[in-house]
Amino acid sequence: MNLSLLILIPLLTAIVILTCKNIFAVRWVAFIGSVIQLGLSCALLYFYNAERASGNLGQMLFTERHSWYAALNIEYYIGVDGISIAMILLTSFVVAAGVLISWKMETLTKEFFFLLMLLSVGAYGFFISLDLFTMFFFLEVAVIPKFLLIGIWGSGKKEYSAMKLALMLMFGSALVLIGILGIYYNTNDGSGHHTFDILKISHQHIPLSLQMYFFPVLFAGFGVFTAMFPFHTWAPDGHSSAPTAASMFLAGISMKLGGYGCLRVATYLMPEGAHHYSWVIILLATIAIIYGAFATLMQKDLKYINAYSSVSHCGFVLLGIGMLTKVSIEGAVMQMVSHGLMTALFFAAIGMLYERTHTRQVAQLGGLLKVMPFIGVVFVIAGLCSLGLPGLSGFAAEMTVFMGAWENPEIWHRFATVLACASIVVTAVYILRAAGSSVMGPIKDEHFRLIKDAEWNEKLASVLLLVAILAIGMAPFWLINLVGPDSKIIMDQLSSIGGF
Amino acid sequence: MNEIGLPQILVVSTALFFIGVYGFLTRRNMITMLMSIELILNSVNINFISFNKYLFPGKLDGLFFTVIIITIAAAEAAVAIAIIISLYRKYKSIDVEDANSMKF
Amino acid sequence: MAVTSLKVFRAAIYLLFSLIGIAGLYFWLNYEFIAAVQIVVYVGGIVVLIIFSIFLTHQSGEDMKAPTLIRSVFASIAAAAGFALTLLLINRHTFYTTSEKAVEPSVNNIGMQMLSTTEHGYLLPFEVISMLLLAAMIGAIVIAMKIKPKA
Amino acid sequence: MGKEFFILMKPELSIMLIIFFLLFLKIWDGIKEKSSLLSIVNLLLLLNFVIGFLFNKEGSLFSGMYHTNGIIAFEKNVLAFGTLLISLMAWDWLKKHEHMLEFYILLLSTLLGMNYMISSGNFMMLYLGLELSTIPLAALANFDLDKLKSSEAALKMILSSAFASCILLFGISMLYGTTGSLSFSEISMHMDGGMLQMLAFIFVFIGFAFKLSVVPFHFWTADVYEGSPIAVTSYLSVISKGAIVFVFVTTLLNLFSNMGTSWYHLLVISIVLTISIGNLFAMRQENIKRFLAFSSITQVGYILIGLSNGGSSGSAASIYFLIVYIFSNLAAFGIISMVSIQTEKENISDYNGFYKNNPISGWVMALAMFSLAGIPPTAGFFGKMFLVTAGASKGNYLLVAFASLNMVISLFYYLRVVKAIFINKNESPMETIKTSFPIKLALGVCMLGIVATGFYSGIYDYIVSILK
Amino acid sequence: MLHSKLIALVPLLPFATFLLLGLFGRKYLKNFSGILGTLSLLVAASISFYAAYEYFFVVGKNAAGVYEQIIAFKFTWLEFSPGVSIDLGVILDPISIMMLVVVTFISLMVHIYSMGYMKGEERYATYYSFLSLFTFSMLGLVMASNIFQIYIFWELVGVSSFLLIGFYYDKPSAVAAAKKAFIVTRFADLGFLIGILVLAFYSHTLDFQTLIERLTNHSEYYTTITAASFMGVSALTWGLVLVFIGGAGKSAMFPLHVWLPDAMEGPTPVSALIHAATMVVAGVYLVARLFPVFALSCPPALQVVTYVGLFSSLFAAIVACTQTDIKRVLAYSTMSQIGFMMFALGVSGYGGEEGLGYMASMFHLFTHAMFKALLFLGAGAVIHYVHSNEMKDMGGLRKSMPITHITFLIACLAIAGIPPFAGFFSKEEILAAAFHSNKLVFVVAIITAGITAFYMFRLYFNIFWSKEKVIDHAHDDHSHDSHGEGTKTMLIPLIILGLCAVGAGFIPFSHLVTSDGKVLETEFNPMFSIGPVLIAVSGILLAMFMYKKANSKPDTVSKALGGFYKAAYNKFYIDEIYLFKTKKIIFNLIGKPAAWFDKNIVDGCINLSATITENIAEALRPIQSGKVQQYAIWFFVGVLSFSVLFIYFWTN
Repeated sequence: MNLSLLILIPLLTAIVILTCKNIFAVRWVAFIGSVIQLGLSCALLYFYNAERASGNLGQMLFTERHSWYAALNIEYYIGVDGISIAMILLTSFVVAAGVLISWKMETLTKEFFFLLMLLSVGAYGFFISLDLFTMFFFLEVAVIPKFLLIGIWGSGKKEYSAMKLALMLMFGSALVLIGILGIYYNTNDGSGHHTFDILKISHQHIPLSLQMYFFPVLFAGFGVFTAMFPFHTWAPDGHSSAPTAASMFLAGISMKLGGYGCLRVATYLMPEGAHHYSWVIILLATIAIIYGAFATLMQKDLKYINAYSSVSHCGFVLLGIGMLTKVSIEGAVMQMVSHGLMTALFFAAIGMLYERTHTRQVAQLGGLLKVMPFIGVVFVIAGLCSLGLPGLSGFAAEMTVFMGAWENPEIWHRFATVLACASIVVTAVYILRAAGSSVMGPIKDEHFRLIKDAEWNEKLASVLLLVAILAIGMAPFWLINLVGPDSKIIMDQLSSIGGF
Repeated sequence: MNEIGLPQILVVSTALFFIGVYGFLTRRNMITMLMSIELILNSVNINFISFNKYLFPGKLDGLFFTVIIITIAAAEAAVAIAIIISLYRKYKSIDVEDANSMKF
Repeated sequence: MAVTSLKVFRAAIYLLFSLIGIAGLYFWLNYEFIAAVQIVVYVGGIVVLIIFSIFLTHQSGEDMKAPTLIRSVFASIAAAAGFALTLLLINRHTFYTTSEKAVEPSVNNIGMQMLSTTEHGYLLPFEVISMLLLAAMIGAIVIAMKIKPKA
Repeated sequence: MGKEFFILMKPELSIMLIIFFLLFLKIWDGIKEKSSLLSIVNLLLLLNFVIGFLFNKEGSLFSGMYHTNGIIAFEKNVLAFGTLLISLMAWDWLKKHEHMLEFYILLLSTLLGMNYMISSGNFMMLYLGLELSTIPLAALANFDLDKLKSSEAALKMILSSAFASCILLFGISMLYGTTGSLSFSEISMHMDGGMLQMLAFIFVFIGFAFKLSVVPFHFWTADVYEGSPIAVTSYLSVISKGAIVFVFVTTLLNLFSNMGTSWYHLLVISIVLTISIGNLFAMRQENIKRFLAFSSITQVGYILIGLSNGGSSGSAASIYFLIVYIFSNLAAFGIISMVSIQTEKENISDYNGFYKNNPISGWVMALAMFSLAGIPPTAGFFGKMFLVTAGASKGNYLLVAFASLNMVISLFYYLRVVKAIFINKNESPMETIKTSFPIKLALGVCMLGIVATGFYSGIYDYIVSILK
Repeated sequence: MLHSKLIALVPLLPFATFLLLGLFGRKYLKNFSGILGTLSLLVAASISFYAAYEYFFVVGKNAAGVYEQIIAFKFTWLEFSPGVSIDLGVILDPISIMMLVVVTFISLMVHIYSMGYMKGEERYATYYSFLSLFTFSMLGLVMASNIFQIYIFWELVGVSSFLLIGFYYDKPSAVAAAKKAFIVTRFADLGFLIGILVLAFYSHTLDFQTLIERLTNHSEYYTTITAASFMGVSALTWGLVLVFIGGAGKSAMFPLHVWLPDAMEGPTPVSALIHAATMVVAGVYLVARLFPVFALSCPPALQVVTYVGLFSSLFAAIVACTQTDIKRVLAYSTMSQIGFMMFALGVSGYGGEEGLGYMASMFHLFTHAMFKALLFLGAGAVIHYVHSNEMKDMGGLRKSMPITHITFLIACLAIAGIPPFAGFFSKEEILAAAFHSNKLVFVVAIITAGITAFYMFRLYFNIFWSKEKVIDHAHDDHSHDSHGEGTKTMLIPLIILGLCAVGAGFIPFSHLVTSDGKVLETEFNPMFSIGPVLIAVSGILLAMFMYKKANSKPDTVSKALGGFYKAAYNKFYIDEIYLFKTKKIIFNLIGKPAAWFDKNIVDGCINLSATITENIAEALRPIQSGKVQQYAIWFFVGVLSFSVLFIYFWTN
């Protein structure tokens, strides 16, 4: 399996899109491209499992390594483990759904799909990179398309939101850069050269005093991407202004870039730092969970609701990482995947609602289940997933986080876990409020009666995401088996230094 | 005669330098600013010559540098005056304070 | 005085005298060539140029606007500080000298060195400076030429 | 003398030949058609650029006053290439300009000056080169003859640079006084680290810092950039700055390293001041040329970070960044000149809705901005990364933090332009800009450079290899 | 041996129905959905009856005379760490078999009933798919072999309950009720979840069998969990109490009962199924499932169960006397009866004679399911006929609805505990258990039993006797106003359940369902029964006296009781307290400040940093004055300061 295809296919799609002459061609090219990505990632899953089943014990599979900037020891070095595959799958699903949901995009279609594809290049590249520099490169590739997507096709105070998002994310990546350079200059590849190679670095020991500085910097940097409190404020504004597909990408994929980075780079490479600062992470994560949930309660705009709830849900990811147990890390990964799918679905549903009713204010909506049953049902399911209903992905992920978190026996961790658990109640409150007054209840506006239900593309998009959500929710064992061994590797790294 | 050595000359040249600087900073006439520049250049010339004379007589580096500076000063003055004239045609003023159409 | 006089033309004349003074200094230091160049180029060239330009800009008789008080105070403080600093440093510095045999700064020697390419030859700077003069000339002409009225 | 002379001084000789040829053309006045004249000139420049690649050798001439080697030849080629690009981009402007040949003569003299400067082995040549590259530029700044701003820019430039060169000269004279030599190699031998020497070094540094527009010696930059013709502005911002950086890389770094740790601290202070002031001013600019002036000040700050590394990786990063910077900045200036020639509009707000009628130009501008801001996948990202990486090697992570956080601020104003082009609404967006082939060609080359330079590691590897 | 695969079919059949109807029901299966759902459930019910038969009578007891727990099926669903995993399994033991029978049977009845009741509904298919979903979840719950599996299905029944309560989603009150039900139970689930986490952490397992084994034997696990304490209470107690909170939420125990009366907004068959017979007893079932741990390892937790149950039963009974909405009366009565079951468990011990309460509780659960479902279905028929829930709109219906009347009467007698109806036997056992262990409980229980009889007959008389109301169908736009008492599909379940309510009491429960699986020999003591029966009868008579004919006696009494009546009528203002708590505290004191804080402080800081930068930039602008001399001054100042700095201060 050639992993570079994961970067090349979307790139190629993007380039072909630029050469297309009419909207029709653009759409189909984008669609076909995204379907190929979907196929690729599923194939990747299959081959990966086959490879593992055949006894390949390498930490990373399908690696590919080319020297890039030899003078600085920068390499194009890619490879996947279970965690990355989970992320890649997530990305491909969200991309395909995002393309489908934007089928009707009329203004500057070509540019829109081009940017979407560019964004997915960044995401794939980030998830498969094993070289910090390459990883950072892809991380930043994924930033600017968002700015344009929000700025050009957004709504509301889009300029402000786009700028804020771009600046805050760049702030995050600036922190990441500092951290990466700190790692770079304090490790070597065994032959005396500094290296960006994650695997080689993981066998090195970064001096403790430096970890104390670089871990928080790196973690906060990635944390910005994950909308970690208090760097989350780009999320609500950004999400609410973004066009549907961009919201889906933003919440579904790019917030996961941060989580993955926190795990793969910050925690894995600097285990002592992780131990030392785990209480801060837990504190911030708990605050994000609780406070995000309560802030959601007061939101009136559906997209804000989902955005704040994303802050809250991504708190679980950070909580899982901060708890530093194998199960909690598994939970964090699962939560990333699950939240990515779920929030994408939620945004898709909100987008479909908005497109038809031209309002996202909860107070103005009502009774939509009657006029557009499909969208209404999708909305409700997304909401139920968000509140952690068993059978949908959110439950399995959250429970894994809780179980893992509880394994950490200190009273402080317990307290945080209990608070995090408590958020499921608040989640229920706001989700039901949103669902109750927007899709249920009496029809508030007579115009709503003329609304048509979802088109085929929207249905396909929703079904795609629903299938993924159900696949995790109904049968989480495949996912946990996929990420389990690699969480264990990270955990071994963490416990190797004798923190427990 | 002997009591006038290098230090005294350096005092003169330094003084000249800072007098030139003062002039450059305060004169509002572009041409006088140019003149201040010439003063500064001259102070540098004195430096070079005196160093060459008193300290390093083995080579004529200082001397040649002085020659070059004088030449460049001429060239610079020529261009500067051309520019000033060109500006004067448009502004009808050679007050340097007036030339502030671009700022911030 | 060259920097304090309010009358441009007088300032120019003061400048002339100080330049001549410097030339005298050179004479005194036995650098006759430089002194000559100084007089020819500066006194004969630049000052004349400046005076011409003063006439050209019709400002010879008028007073320049006096510098604002704050600025002149500020500038004099700055210049004085710089002067003090530099002098201090110069005084504390002990210059070392070479004991090489002095090269006679005769016109002959200078000429030889200027056009030689061997050790201590200054042909290249000479050439470069000629380019500079050429360029400056062209630039000055282009700029200072009267703009032709466009057809 | 002899063959070696011709080979070693080839870049200078070829430029001089072109100058004389142009002089001849001017005097002969045989070719009236402007575009054919322009074609001839550009062809000559291309030739000059190509010649630069042939028969490069290492060696020195004129008793060490002139020396050259692989990296110097490469730097000269970069400058020649940049000049060619600028010349192509100035096509439309020059076609209307009556002093076209003079423009080229002056331009090439400055290029010649820079070449001498880079190759210089002692202060005399350095100073001469500096002046040769400055005085004609001041004249060039005045080349929009009927524009007031242009004269003002020229005045500001000549006065400031005269003042700066006075400071420089004073420093040189002190250096001469304390070491007894003008040659770089001999100066290093006679260092005693005294305070007067320190003063001299600082004065010399400031002389060059002025040319690089390092804060607080940058004030001329914005005004001159704004007032000058765009071709001159772009030349100022990339070529003349580049030349100074190259001088630093090839000669001055060695010289200043005599200052010991003070040199590093001096650089750090300059970096901090330059980046932050550049950023703060760039944020609020309305005129796009002025905006680019401040942005270029910031970029200089980043280059200084690379230089602060002191080793070959820093030099490599700086040279590499400069190449990228040439591409990006010239692309931006190319678009600006296109727009300004056709519409006389130079404000950022004029670019509102620009994308509507000029999609390709819009993308070019956006890419240029991204590259300047250091956003991947453009080459600017790699350039900045390498600079910062080089800067971090001394373990000064605070500096790295400062630099990378300032990238965020700079992103803000680069995005302002992108926002204007793509996002802002405009009742009457700019009409479609028509332009001639050479400009398109030059922009195309810039685009190629912006996109490919980063992915293709060969250029960087080559720089590293010739630096060793 | 049991056919385990067959057992697995029991929950899967409704699930398949749910998927089928949910996905395609609206378009393709609209008219068949009722039949389809009923048929699938019929099969499921048959299987479970068969399984019960096999379990009790074919497989029977093992050598020790105990009904063994059988894990019929197990599948690892989510493995956290070795030993700790969520398994989906089927556990078979007396109580799960009993619940299996109850759930499938009642659900079948409701399915049949709904074919008539819901006829003509626009979302008929959806209704059936939800119903199937609920049945599936409930079956999964009762057969759970893993504590987390229970939690999973616990949530699922919660959501199906939400969906069914909110079935008439265009009615704001229904939506509100659904939300309330979900959120309140969710809140309780939080306790459950944390309880699970506590128990799982110390016992290192999620499996019921292992869990119970580890926490009842004095193993190392037991030692650690009792040794660990928080706020002076051992972790085990915390865990169990938290689990019980979960159960209390679902079972509408005070003070988490507020959702239940409102949940009556749902279609009446749903109330019968979910909010009377099955889901609400899940809490009881949960305690029963973990009963060995409660009883053997943690008496304090059991005390909590007792008193919460006891208070709830009394409280609900009092409130029930004042309600006028017949479904609400039934809802409070349900709450009260579940309270009985709870405290029965609470007073019970493990094994032997001590285990009487456990047996009684399960027995009551069983009989209560029958007669309460019957009551609800009957009430449904009445509502269907009258088109109102309010007692004041009813009266004298015994003539027009004879079958309903009879069955309803049977159910009322059963709940009042009049022999020989089902309720009598089970309630008798509960009272006996209470009598043996705790006299206070006994006294309160017997009073409550009296009140129960009173309010049930108040209901009965108000509906079927009292003054005759003219049932006005004129303004009714439903097409089925000529249905009389209801379709056959509605009446058949009534009759079947009526028979059950009569006969269920004769099942020898003590031989089948006991705390330790052994036979519990109970002797029937008529002397003991006299008191309770008398009290029940007097309650009935009082109700008859007051409500048989329309008169002003009730008003007089309520006036006499004054404030107490008013408080009871308003459900002792619990709802208002909650409303205050949520609206004022959660929303205004936490939510609003959080949102405000986010918008103004956190975001404000970030915007502020931008503003500050901009302001600095603005403030610096005048430096670039456009005057070249000023530039030179700056330049020169720079020169000087650099020189001074590096020569004097920052030397090598």
